Amino acid sequence: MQRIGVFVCWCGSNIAATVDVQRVAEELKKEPGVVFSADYQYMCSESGQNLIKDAIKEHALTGVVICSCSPRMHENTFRKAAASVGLNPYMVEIANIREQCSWIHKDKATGTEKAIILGRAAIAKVHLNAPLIAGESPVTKRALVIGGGIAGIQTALDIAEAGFEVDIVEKSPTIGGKMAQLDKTFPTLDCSACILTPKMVEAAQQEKIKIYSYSEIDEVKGFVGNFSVKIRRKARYVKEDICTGCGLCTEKCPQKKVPNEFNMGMDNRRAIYIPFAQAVPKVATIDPNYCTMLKTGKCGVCSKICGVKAIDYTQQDEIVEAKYGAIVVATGFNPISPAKFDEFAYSQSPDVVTSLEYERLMNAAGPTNGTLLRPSDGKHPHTIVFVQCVGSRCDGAEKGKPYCSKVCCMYTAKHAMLTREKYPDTDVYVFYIDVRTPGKNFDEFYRRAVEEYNVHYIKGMVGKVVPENGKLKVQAADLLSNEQLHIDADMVVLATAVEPDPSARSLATKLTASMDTNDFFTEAHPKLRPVESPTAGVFLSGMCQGPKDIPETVSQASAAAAKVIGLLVKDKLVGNPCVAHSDELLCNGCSSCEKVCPYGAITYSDKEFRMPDRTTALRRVAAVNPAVCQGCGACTVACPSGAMDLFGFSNNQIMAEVDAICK
Amino acid sequence: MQVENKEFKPLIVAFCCNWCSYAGADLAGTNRLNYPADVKIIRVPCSCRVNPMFILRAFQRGADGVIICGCHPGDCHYTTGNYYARRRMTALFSMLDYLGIEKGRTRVEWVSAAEGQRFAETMNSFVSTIISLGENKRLEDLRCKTK
Amino acid sequence: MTKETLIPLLGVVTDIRADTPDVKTFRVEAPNGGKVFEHIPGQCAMLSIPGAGEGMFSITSSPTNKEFMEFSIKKCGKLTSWLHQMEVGQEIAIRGPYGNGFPVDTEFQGKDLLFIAGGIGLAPLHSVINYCRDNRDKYGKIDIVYGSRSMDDLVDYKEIIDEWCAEDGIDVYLTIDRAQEGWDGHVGFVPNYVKELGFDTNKTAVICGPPIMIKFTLAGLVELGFDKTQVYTTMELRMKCGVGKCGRCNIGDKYVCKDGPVFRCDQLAEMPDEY
Amino acid sequence: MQDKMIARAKELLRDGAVNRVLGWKTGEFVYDITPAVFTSAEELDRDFVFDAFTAANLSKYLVKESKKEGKVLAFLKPCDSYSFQQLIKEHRVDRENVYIVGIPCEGKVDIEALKARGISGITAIEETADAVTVKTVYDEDITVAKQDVLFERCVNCKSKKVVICDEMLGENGEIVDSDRFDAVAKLEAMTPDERFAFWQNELSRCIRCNACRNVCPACTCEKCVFDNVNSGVEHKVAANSFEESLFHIIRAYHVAGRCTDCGECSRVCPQHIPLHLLNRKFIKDMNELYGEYQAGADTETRPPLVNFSMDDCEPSIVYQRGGNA
Amino acid sequence: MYQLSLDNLQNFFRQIAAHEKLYIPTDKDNVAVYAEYAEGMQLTQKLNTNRSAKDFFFPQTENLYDLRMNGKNLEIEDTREACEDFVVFGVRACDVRSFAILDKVFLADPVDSYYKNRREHGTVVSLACTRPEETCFCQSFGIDAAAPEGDAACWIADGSLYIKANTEKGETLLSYVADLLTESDGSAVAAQQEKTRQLLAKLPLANTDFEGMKKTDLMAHFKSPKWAGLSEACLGCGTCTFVCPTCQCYDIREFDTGSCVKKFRCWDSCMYSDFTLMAHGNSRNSQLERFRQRFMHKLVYFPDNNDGVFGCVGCGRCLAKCPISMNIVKVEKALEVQDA
Repeated sequence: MQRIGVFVCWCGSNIAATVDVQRVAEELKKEPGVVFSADYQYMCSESGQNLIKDAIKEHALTGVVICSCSPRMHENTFRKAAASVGLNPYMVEIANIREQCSWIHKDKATGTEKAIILGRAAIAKVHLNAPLIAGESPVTKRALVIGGGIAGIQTALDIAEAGFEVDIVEKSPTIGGKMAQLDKTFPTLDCSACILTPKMVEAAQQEKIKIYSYSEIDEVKGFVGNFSVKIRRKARYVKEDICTGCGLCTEKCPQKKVPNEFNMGMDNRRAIYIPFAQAVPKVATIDPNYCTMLKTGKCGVCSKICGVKAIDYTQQDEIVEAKYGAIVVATGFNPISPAKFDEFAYSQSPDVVTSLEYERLMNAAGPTNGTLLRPSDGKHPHTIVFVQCVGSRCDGAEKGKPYCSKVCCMYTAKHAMLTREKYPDTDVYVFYIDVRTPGKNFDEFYRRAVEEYNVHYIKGMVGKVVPENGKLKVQAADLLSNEQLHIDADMVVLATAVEPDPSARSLATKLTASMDTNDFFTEAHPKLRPVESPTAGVFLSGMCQGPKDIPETVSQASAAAAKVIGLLVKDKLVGNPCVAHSDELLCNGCSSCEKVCPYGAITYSDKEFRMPDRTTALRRVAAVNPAVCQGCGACTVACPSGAMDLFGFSNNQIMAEVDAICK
Repeated sequence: MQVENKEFKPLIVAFCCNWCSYAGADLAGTNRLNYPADVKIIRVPCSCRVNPMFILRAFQRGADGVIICGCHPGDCHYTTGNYYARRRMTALFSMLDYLGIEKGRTRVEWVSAAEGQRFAETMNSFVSTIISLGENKRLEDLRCKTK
Repeated sequence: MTKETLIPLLGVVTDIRADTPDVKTFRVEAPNGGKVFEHIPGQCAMLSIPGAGEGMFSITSSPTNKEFMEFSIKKCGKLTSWLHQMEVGQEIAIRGPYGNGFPVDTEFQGKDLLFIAGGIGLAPLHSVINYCRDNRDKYGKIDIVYGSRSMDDLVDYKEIIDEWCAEDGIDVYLTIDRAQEGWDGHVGFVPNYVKELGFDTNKTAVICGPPIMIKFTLAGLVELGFDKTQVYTTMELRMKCGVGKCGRCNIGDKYVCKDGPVFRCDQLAEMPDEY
Repeated sequence: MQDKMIARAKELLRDGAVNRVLGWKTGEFVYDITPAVFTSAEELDRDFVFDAFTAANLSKYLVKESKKEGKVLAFLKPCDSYSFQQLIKEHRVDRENVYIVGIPCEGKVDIEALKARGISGITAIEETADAVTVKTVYDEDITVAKQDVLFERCVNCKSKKVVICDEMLGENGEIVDSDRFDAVAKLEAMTPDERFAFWQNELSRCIRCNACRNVCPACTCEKCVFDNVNSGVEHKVAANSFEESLFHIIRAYHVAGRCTDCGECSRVCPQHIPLHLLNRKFIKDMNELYGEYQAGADTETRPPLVNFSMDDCEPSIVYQRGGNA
Repeated sequence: MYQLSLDNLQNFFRQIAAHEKLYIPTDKDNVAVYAEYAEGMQLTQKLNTNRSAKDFFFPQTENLYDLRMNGKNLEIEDTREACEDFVVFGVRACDVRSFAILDKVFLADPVDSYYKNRREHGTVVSLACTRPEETCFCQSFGIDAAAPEGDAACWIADGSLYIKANTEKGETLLSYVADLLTESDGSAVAAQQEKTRQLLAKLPLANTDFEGMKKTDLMAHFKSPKWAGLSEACLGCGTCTFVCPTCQCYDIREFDTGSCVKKFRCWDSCMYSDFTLMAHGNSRNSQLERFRQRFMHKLVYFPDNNDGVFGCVGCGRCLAKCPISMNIVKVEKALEVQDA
């Protein structure tokens, strides 16, 4: 029988207003095993914690029940308090009488009654709690960054700077990501390449950083501090260590008709290519979908002209297996395709472009060498209509996304401003629902577009774009003046929503990291742990977690790096002791548990047992690796004999709670 | 609504997974979204931790309804837990139905940490289902009813 | 005797003594004072606590004690753990007495008695030893051999030293399994000690302790020339109903709860080896 | 068949391929046959029997037998072979220590079915290919069609194929189309009230003798949860209808995906509770919801309850299925 | 002896049921069970009920008392309700005899008041067998299936029910139905008894003789090498013990309802692996030991303690119900063969 102390928190008036805390404390005092019961204004405060600590010492408590806010808030606080006076932290249970009681009930009698029941359930559970001691595991002092965009680069640089080795895995032939495709960056209008490429070079030169370009993650095993990752280095048919990046092959390759993804398919590249001039690593890659040699075995031009003999048509995918202590996900985003939005005629007219395409049209390295020309006829456009929120903030979410893509307002203002600056003869209209410009110098930037550059901002949505006689007839509503507008535009630019990279979902499965319904990675806590995923040792950087601009991305990247560094400096990790365990005397060896374990934490072995009738028997029994087990409990239900149970959430503990609630 | 049901205060046990639904319930609280006090939540690490024995135990002890809440399929903190829970509960519920136990007494709902509103709505809807079903008579243990 | 065979009576724990690190002695009285029921030495009683179960324990106090009963209980399972943590004033359910008890008013009368106990095995003998002390004129010389793992594990050490050792006509021989600081007495296992001591074979012996100790002590006594009819022992209390009906404590056609737990060793020799 | 089996068993014993034989032993009457281990040719000649009444599934005995010294010969009928293969899948038997001789089965006669026809006082039974003739102590001579007195599991036989063996005696059969789920479907079509009444009536007869559990080749737990005082569901007898249901729900649930539908539970139930209808419900559901699955048909596939697919149906499907109020 | 036309049987039942609760063996889903008489309920045509009649006096579960703990205070409450008078009709000779065996256990000092209560309030009306079955061997225990004991005994012959009171309780019962009864010389009964006895003599187990068991001493039976073979197929289920009219082993357990702890008694089976499991171990670890205990108890220990009366009445239920068809007759034959 435990000696239990009950501590009822008022949480100021948050709890006390709808729960009679004194009565809760009094009633719970009557429960078996309860030797101390008290209420206090703020249990989480220092004096509240002291109250708990003193009671533990004075009454030799073996169990503590705290009736307070959600365990998700302060479970750790109270566990630490208990531990500081020598009580095992896992002898503390929380009855959630705030979020699940006082805040949802208005009637004090109801709230009080429910709080007592919740308290009883926690007491019933604590009776069956056993002191748990967390296991320890070593930390591999190397980090993996998945994605080589600005988020990944920044994270890797920061981690490397702190002295830890870090590998970047990038699925395309070069790092740089989406930022490399941008022309200028808001709100300062400095050249994107000018600020990004030095970082790319730095990453390439940093000794602690190893870049696996043109590579993907095949498999992730292990757990925080001890991940084992299989990286698939896709065959690029060019020996990376030999290729000098001279680019001769990319000029001589006879296959000229390959859409250039770097320029959003608005021009062509060769089958062997270097994505762009500043690519890192600056190594050619053969696109197996277009290479005549790879497809038909006839050609071999590049191989013939390569001075260093770097071409290798026989190259195969290579699997590299490496160990990491931490993994950072920086898989970034893609703009959604506006093809689904028939009303904007994106598929019908080449002059309807996405913002990223427009970005390339404005860029000196782009398909038009930086001159703004209509894709259809190469003529200079005079009237340009920008449409905001294409696919963002959609209600139905069938075609679009329910969320705000966050960066579109600013880049549209940037595009409008740059257009007006370079081509003052151009009329620029921006149709918007709201203009959202919270950020340092953002609103000023937007106002300059309106006030200095005379961009026509119109609140309203474009209803239809009809290509007609070389023009794009734009029908729109001006919600402020409440009139229908008809604009004959030369170009329409769609500020398409962003979405996570499609590779993210399968990666999440491999990492056992969770995602929200939009496939953005979920953070461990939306406010307090925004750069960690709920899976220990997996961190989030950049757009993979949610829409954000470059400054925010870089901030998060550095924050993630800081978290990784904080993890890697540790020599040992203390695990979660609430893990599964197998009672070998009950185990049948049937393997059901092994099959449902998502972590491969269960292994079987034949062991000799002394049976009750004094004979010995060799039996196949399960054992759980506590360092690998994450404590989900899937095995406990798969086990028919009840040999598998979970520390901290044992069958008997949960049933005791059920009993107490139903009493 | 029948008159006789007015007196009936159902007893409802909700098993909520720690990562999504329990957090969803917290969010419902944070947003002061009301749902009946008849619902009492038990925190489990994952919906796959819910053993059919717990559900039967709740009915034995006098529960009128049992609801299991977990992360949306695909969002399980443990990747696959709720997929197993989904099959297990489907099988169990079907068996209970086969034995003639009212179908509505057990339910599985997926509620994410962000769906405080949905949590409250789910609980309101479940409570009203149970009120319309009335007291659990088919899986009761009379020994536990004499208070 | 409990009036209804299976319905217990209330008892109040009025005193708790820690004898050894894992043995406590509990004093039980009726709620209004006095004993819950009368018993004879060697009998036992079923103690129960709702939720923790019930268990059969030897009554360690002598029937000559008119105020209370005592139980010396070793902590080994759910119920005993519960009993060990309870406080004075706790009410418990108690039914009994069960078993045949020692033949203190028949076979034992006028005999020299040799009590041999190991560890918690002293508990059932405690009652009969004190009964004999209180009826000193009915019995001859009393020898007591008692051993335990260590000094700390000797149950009732204080009473043994202060009372038993001080009494005329009683010789107490203590031993512990392994030498220990602060112990200047005998060191060694009980069966060997008994053989070393080499008692007269005209005595009636009573052995209680772990099965292995009983086995070797009995063999030792036989070696010394004792007949099995002179040796008594008391069985492990593996009973449930206590009244010879539930069907599980039988050894052959004998029920431990009715025909035992005290058996003469010659009887035991004729019983199936199922204990 | 019996003679062939005895001959083969004697051969294998003589050759030292096995040191004992698991089979069936004659009893006091024609039909009270006991599973037994034979160690000599004499015993086999004297007591070994294989006929219409050798119904017991021997596979469960192999859990213990396969752990003993030396190899054991076991005769397995199609049903038994599924159970045995499932036990291999669950690592409960040591395959190396068992020599399996597969034997075809044309269905076994249920003595209770005979008795249910009012036949009692049986002194002798004669069996032909399709009829059974009973002599009684009342000097009756009754002949019934065999088909009418077979076990339910045999009437609705799912497979006549021995799925695992070292050798076959006689011709192996094939998996057959059976109507074994019809009775489940019939129950499903009832209203919940009718179903409730049906099962309350059936389960109320349960005396918790554990025959169903102890005979079940899937119930081989080292310690059953119902015997384990720490399991939270332990109880020795059903004190009320709740505990009656609890036992049978949990038992069926624990063997769900593992039950081969061998029908032993219903065969041995002294109270004639159609326990197989519980197990078959799970089998039927899983076949319908997650794809056909036959426990014991192989040793590799994942049982449905330790498996999943991303697009599995939601538990709410139950609200749409089955009989409605 | 009195006579009553079977046409009047429902009236007979109705009139008894008007005074006391009446239980008769009837068919439920093709299983014969004792059920409380309800209007129109028919007597089963089956020889005997699936379960024995011991439930009436020794039910499978019964609450003994409630315990409530409140702080340090304990409350013990005897929750028994007053037992009403009842009549069990149609008990076969074997089952009637089983009550005498149960009496030896439960009414021996100290008396089991739960059992005694029911026994005192119950009137047993036996019914002679006419079609004994192949599994019957009651005659091995000196039971005459054609002349059953009981507070009152009945015969059905030639379309009539014949009834004779043996005890005061039986007389009381007859008084309930006095208006329906006519005096009879019992010649039809005698004729029918003769027929039944002829059948009994022809039964395959008619010559099973348990007296031979007594020729060998306890230890020799206990140590017999036969037990290993006999018990090897035993599943360790409790079927035999639960259908047995004389098995009376029980367990005392508790159930925590949340508001109190109910102490209850329930049937237990010596065949169960945990029957003798205690905190400090198990005295019967193997199925061999458990199997042996059951038969040793019935055939050796019980007679040793009860003037040679065996703990078996030959009802044959275990023969019919054992999942693996191992039973007391096979055991007896195996042990005797060895003795010879």
